[in-house]
Amino acid sequence: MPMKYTVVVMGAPEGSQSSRTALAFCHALVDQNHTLERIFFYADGVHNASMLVTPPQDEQNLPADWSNFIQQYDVDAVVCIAAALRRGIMDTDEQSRYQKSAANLSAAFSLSGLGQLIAATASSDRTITFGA
Amino acid sequence: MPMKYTVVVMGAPEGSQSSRTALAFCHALVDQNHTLERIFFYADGVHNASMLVTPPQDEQNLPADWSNFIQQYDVDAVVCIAAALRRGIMDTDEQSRYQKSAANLSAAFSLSGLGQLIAATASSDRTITFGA
Amino acid sequence: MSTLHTVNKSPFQDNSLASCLQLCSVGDSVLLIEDGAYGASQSSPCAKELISLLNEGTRIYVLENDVRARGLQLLLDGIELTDYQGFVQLSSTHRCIQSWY
Amino acid sequence: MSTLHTVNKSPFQDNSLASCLQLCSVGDSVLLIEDGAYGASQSSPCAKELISLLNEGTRIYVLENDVRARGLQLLLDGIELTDYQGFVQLSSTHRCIQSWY
Amino acid sequence: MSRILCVSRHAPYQTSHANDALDAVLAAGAFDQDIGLLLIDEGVWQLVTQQDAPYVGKKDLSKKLCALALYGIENIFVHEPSLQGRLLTRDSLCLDNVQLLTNKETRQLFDQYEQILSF
Amino acid sequence: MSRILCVSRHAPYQTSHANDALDAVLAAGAFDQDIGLLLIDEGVWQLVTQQDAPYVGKKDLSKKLCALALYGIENIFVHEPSLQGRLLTRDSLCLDNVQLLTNKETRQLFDQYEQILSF
Repeated sequence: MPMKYTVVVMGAPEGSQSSRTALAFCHALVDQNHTLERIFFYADGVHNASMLVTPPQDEQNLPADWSNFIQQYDVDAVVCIAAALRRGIMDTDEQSRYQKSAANLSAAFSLSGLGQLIAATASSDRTITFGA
Repeated sequence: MPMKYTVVVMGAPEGSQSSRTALAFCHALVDQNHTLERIFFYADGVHNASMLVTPPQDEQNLPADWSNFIQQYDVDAVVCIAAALRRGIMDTDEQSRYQKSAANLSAAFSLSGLGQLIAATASSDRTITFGA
Repeated sequence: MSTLHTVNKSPFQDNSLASCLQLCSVGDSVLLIEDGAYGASQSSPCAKELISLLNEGTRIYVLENDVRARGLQLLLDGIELTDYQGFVQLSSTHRCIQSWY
Repeated sequence: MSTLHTVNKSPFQDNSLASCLQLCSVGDSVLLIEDGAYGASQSSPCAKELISLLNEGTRIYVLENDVRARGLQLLLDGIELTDYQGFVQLSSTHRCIQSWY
Repeated sequence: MSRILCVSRHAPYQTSHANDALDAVLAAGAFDQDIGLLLIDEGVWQLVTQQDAPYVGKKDLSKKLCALALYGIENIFVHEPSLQGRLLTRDSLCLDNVQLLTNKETRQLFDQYEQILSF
Repeated sequence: MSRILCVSRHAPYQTSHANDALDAVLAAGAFDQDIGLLLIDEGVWQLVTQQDAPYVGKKDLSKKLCALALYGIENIFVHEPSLQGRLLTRDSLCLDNVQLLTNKETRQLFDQYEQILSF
């Protein structure tokens, strides 16, 4: 029976394996026709939304793979705005607000508050946290 | 007796306490007239060099504090270039090289290779790692 | 209904698996992932507790990708290998998922 | 000459302190920092090993900032409080610094 | 059956996990969601009185914990064996409206919630 | 007295510590620095044969470990009690030119180096 899932990603693309596990899990979710209500990037997970991550060419580019997955399956991918700002991830709106010289949020992701995590969890059948 | 120190910072400003401990240690080092041969930012420590980190206004801004410390005491602050690129930290040179839309390395820091860690350690009296 | 417990830390280094096993109810399942896979080794510091739960009928799984990546050979008898598809199935057949990390 | 060992993980969760104490030589010192400060508590899982090393003359320190931040009250007898200035002095009076994390 | 249980297993200042968990609980409260908080393992250190986080350049987490009641969050559970292993007693905690749970009661708690957020 | 000892205490794939340590050792080798590598605690998992890291989307760390000899890095030490606790034997390691050390020998090793890089 297809179910609605909320997936919480807490690990950075580098320095923890958990973002990679989360992405593999999400691929298997859609393979089995489950629905992704939302992917919520929290804590160090916000680094998956950086457009500047540049691993060596012969290695997996996890932020690029997340972006492709999100766009291919039209998933709602929300990055916790408070966690992101603390870690140097921002979009052009926040760039203007804080008068910074650059923005680095990939287009596949949007910044929003923790309410988006709670709302997704409340309307999902399953919630799973990928901790780091 | 004043000594030459190499300090290795492995923790991000958010999500670990170790960058904070490292900075307090460096302040105490200069208080006691020791010399900082080099501070080397490695692993998640590279995030201390992000100019986009924006914590809430009533909280400590650790990357800003690092920048101030480095400039005030004219310390050589090197960010491991391979670790930085994997984590989405780059200067304008790397931005051009990889055709990215932004750069986010603070001016107080420079990107370089692991040789800078080895050379500093080899010519220091003490090396200390702040792990995360 | 029951809970799926995932553990991603090695019990040689971290207490997550020990805590998890202590709070695993009858009918719950445990899935070892990432460095948690070391917990499935015959040398596991939690071997006794794992064997005891297996004997009570608790299903203990380990993610095959993590076992193969790490070259782990000797796993405790009764621990089942699964893949990411199996991980999703486990998550759908248990009501809650508690991640120990 | 000797080694200064720093430990920044809680022994209630992580094996770093246990490993460190096992490899601490006579003349070495141990400094507990960050969550390592919990290891100085009277309830420390490594209390026995710490007391034994203290009795052999090993100096065990804990960073006072970390103790106060965490509200730790009951520390093991013989463990000495120090501050960041003391941390620097310890690093200069020992030849090597090994960080357990 | 209640909706969301937040499980918080980490000490307050080394990582952001403890603070992240409290922020999630507060957000649930603000959305009038039925949420419970379980403090277990290193998470029980969050309850210690007389924390003074400015000593490590941070804000006191125990204050945020005490603010939960103001936001109508009343289901705060503490794993009693985790307290006992750390020689912490109910009297030494910064909150008194907590429910101490045995291992058995903690297992039952997991069965009373529909979703878990793990920290 | 030798100059730099790199202490590597973490398993290969969950974090970047193990890889970061090897890169530092290789850099020291490239600069003709006298460097030793000590694998201890979870770090001994790096030596397991038949690792197949592409299963988790990574490159095999054991190959990098085997490359150390090519770069003239010969002082590779392994804490034997860490091996024994994991039921690993010398025969089951992907490197054979390692020196197994007891606790006592490991303590002595720390005294033989001037600087430590800790991972």
